[in-house]
Amino acid sequence: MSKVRFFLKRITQTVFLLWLVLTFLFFLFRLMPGDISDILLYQGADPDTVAEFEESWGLNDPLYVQYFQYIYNFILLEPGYSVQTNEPVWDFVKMNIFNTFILAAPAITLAYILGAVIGTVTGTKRGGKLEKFVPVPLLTIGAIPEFFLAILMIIVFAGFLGWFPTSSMIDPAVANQYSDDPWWRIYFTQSFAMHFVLPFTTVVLRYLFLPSLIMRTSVVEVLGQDFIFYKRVTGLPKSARLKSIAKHSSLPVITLYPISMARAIGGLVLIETVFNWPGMGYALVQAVLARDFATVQFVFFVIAAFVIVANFVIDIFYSVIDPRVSLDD
Amino acid sequence: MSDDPLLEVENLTVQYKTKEGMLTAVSDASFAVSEGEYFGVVGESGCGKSTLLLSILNALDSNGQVTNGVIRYKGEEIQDLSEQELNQRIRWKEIAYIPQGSMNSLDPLERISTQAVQLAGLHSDLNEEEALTKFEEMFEIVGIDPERIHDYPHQFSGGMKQRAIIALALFLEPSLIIADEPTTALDVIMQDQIFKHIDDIVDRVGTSIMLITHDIAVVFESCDRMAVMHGGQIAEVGPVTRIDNEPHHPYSTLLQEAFPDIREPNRDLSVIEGKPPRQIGETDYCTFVDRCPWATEECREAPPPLERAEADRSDHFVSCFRKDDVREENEQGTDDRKAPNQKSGSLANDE
Amino acid sequence: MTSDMPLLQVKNLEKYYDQQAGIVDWILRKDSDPVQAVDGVSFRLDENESLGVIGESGCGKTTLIETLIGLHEPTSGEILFKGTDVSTFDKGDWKQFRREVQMIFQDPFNALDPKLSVRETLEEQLKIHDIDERDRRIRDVLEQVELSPVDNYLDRLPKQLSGGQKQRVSIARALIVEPELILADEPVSMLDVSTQAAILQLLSDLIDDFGVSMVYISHDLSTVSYVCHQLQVMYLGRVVESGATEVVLNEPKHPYTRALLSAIPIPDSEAERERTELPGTPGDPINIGNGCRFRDRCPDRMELCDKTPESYALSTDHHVACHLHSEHDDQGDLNAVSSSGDVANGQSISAGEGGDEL
Amino acid sequence: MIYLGFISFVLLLAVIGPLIVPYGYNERIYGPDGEILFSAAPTLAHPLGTTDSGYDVLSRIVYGARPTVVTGMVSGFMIFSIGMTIGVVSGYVGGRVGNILMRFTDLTYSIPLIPFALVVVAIFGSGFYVSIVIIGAVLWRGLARVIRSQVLQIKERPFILAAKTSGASTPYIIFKHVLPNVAPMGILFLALGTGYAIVIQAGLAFLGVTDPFVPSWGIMVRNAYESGMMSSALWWSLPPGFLISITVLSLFMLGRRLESQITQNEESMIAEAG
Repeated sequence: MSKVRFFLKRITQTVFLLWLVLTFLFFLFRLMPGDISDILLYQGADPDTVAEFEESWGLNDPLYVQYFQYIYNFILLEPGYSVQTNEPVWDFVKMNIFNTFILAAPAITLAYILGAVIGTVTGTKRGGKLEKFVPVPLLTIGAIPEFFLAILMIIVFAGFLGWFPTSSMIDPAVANQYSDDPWWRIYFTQSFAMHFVLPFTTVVLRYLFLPSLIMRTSVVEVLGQDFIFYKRVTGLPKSARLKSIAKHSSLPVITLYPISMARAIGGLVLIETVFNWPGMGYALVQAVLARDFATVQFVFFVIAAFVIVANFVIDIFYSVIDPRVSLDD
Repeated sequence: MSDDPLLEVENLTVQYKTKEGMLTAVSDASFAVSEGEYFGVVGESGCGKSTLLLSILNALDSNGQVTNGVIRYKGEEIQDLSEQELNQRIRWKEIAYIPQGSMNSLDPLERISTQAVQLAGLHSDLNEEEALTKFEEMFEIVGIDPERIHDYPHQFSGGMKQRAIIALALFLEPSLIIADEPTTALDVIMQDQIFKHIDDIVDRVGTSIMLITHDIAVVFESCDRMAVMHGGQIAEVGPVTRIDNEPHHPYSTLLQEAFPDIREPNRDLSVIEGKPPRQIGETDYCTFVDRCPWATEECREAPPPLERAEADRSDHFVSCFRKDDVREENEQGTDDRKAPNQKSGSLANDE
Repeated sequence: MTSDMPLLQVKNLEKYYDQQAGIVDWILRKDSDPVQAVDGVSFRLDENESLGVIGESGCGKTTLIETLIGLHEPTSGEILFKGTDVSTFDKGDWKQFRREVQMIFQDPFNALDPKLSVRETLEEQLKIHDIDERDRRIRDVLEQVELSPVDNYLDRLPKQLSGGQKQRVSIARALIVEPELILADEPVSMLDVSTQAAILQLLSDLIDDFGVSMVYISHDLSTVSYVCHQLQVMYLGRVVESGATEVVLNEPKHPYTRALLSAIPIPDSEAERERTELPGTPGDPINIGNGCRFRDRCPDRMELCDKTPESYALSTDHHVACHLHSEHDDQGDLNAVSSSGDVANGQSISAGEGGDEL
Repeated sequence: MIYLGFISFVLLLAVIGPLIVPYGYNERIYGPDGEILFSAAPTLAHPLGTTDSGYDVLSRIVYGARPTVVTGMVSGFMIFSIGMTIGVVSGYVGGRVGNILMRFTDLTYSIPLIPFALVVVAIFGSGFYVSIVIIGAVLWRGLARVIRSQVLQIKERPFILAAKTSGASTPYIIFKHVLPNVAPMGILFLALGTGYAIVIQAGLAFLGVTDPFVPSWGIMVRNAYESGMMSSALWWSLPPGFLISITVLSLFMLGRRLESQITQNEESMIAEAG
């Protein structure tokens, strides 16, 4: 199979999946017991807002018109208005998306780098004490519910030691101070940095065990491969062999990286909630509790889209680094 | 062919650390391969031939070690050399290897030419261009289109991969090539082509070959001298014509009779009951005793020494207490072996 | 050996596989070419007779045997078992067929369910086919395959058996329902030479002493003579030569058969055998069009070879599908075995040597 | 062995716990002075103190074993039964049905679980069982994938062909030959999946989208967190969290033990099960 066909096939699949998620969401919310407008009114929403809501969603049109309007709106990133703030959803959540990124991207990256190192060290020392005992603390961290891990961090480092603030992303006072500056200015403050440490560490710890364990398994597997033995017998020095082992065994870890990143964007819900970090997960929970359906729908779609697109990226990436992939498929 | 031994193995014992104790895979093995010689090692699965090969390549698993004896290459003891010394002086420059699992021996993420250039960089003075030119020649020798040196391994069929591996073994003109069942997974026609290339190498370059195989026919056809292994012990060593025509060890005799011959499609084939034993601790008896129709109590009491098969021949050795009786019977064509000691043989050994 | 109704008759059997087509192919409207795994195979097998099917990996022999036993639907052609076309079988006929036709597999290490003991493996067959006296039958059949004392083996799991013993259990599983036909797929190719002979002997006894018929698949010509009366040599889905085992082994006529024979190592330190000159490997039987499938590797290729060769009868017991031998068909001289041999030798010196030596 | 012991202990608590506790989970505790004991530090009578609503922490923890076990069992059962069925059917039957099932499994891999649960809860209302079912309805994906690939391998092994050619029916082959050979993997995933389900359910409880009146350990952590007394009332905030962690760790370690017996690739499945 040629690269072009491989590419085409994957793009088709990805677009199809995205469409499927959109459609699923559309019908899920139409399936909801009770009428959205009624619920809103019941919740004490202003009738004007409800009318506006109905208008923007075209709730009075026939279903198929609503459906196409809905798809069209999503493509234009105009998924309606949030009932919480009366702002367009996109304006309301775009900063949350960025806040999740700034937390997830460096933390997951560090977790993967550390994990690869731990996995390689334990994998190459197969049969030794290290290999037997290192997985236990890793699994232990993996077994702690992430919200509890976050709480433990707060109790120890914010409560008892008092080194870091307990929650939110920045001191409101500091935020006010920079309110007239460009939006990115607050991310370069000491207050932000101090607030950043605990959530960041929690995410790193939480996402460390997966890459470590996979890397370890992968290293063990690669070590048993014929070609590694062959390299040894051909007189390749140890350093060169290690390089080759690392290259081969990091393949599954590298492929997991984007998917972990994408999942973290949704999975950080709990950690963001504990730390009151204004990210997507936090926004989602707030929207769910406030029955802000336009926001729920959009945020969920963005999270799902990250996973789907990450899968696509992996496939393409894999086909580039591993010459076997696109041909065998 | 000169008579200087290129490779000498003397009283070699190799053991693996296992849960049950020290597992002896090779026991007191001795033989020598001369320069330019085509030497075969024959035995069925579990006979220790792979361990023998790994210890010569100095590539035993971490739980395996040479516990006794020496391996001499060009007169120098190599069994205790450091990894670095081996890489710098011995591996590939002197001793190259053709693996059994050639299907997976090439790095799937690298072009074959890249792997060759890397070897040339490590073990020779060739620059990249010279290396590529030379590797193209090697491809020609083994019958693959030289343009395909830049392919990835997965673009090759099984037979082609095997030939590419042979090309790599030849590449830096080593003095000794160790080939481990180079044709096991291949069809008979491909097997014949592969052996044709190996024959060519011996004829043209004068490289010594040590061929490890279960196929006695291949050894009889191709090799100059051979060793027969059973249960970690060398049963018999000598010129192939001697072992073919005047085998002294019962195992050599039976193995040969078990092999079908296309020229005599209806000859009765012999059956050797059981399988080689798994040996924990020192081997202090003949490992063939449970499968041997000639065995006596004596064979259980001590390992038979590897001695001259006949007093006046210095090139044929056999390790069997009853070698003279076996020889006599074979010569007379009488067949009064007792029934194989089946019970202890087959039941004791299969786990 | 001939009776009026053969046990198994195969007429012009074809089995093609479609290659998987994805959605992109569908969009691009690309038709894929089928894999012609078995292409026009015919033979008859009488009772108490055995037929060897020989060829390299990928020649279609495994597809053939799996089609014969009903695991695949043939693309075209007929399989007649005891005179009845298997495509007309109803459920009861299939059940009967499944009892009367049994299979033995190549890989003894995977042929037995690792979770079942020897007794359970054998019992399963009897249960499926509703056969009584299970204990006696199990004991009898284990004796028959020389696994005795039986009590030592009954409760063993496959991992507690050696390769040869597993293959014996595999054979016992086939035998226990007293089949009339056994299909054996390379039953000795994965065994050590020390046990190979015993299994060959056992299979040959089944035919001679128990009246079983057998189709025996192998890539190795050196062992077929122990089991097979008749041989078929396959190349890329087609039969290129067929005949009595001795005749094919002693007077191979197709260049491919000769190459196969000449490539077999001879266990004799003094024999001088020329290495086979056959270049390359068989391709895939995809989109190979007309003509002799062996022509790209054939040392005797002629222009005529772009036409698909018919199968020519060299004698009643020896057929070859090769244009080298076609003149005699034109003359209608079906029995001119010796002269056709001469013609062949005259034309094919290099490939002929292997054959002549035998 | 410790791990198995701990799991048995939690199981036992779930069965007999409510019978042996001195106080109800929503029974207010009064001090000697007749006042409700709000957030009291541990005493002999109340070894883990009381909550800010005046409940006995130890009693609530004992009650909390039951929701945890129910979560584990219900989602474990769903993961095992759905995963095995889809894995075996898509692997063994194959063809169009198998393909559709596998695409469906791939699709569930695109579902971010906690956000998905949040959306469903937003629409259909919150509840203890709703949260468990959502988890069970998604988490089978890892098992289905692994079982399918195992079945695809087993299916090609000659002993299956042998059964087929002797006339065994497809259901017979599945039950007699396929299932026993993939069962160990299924049991491994049962252990791991149960662990994951407990963690995730606790997470949903913590987010406040499950029934707040079921006294699960997750809800207890939430209550402590919401009260803002996490750091001051350690007797209340820590034990439920540690209990969840130890239960899940025990399940993981048990799985690891099982795994080293069925495959060489220890731990990889722990990653796969999520």
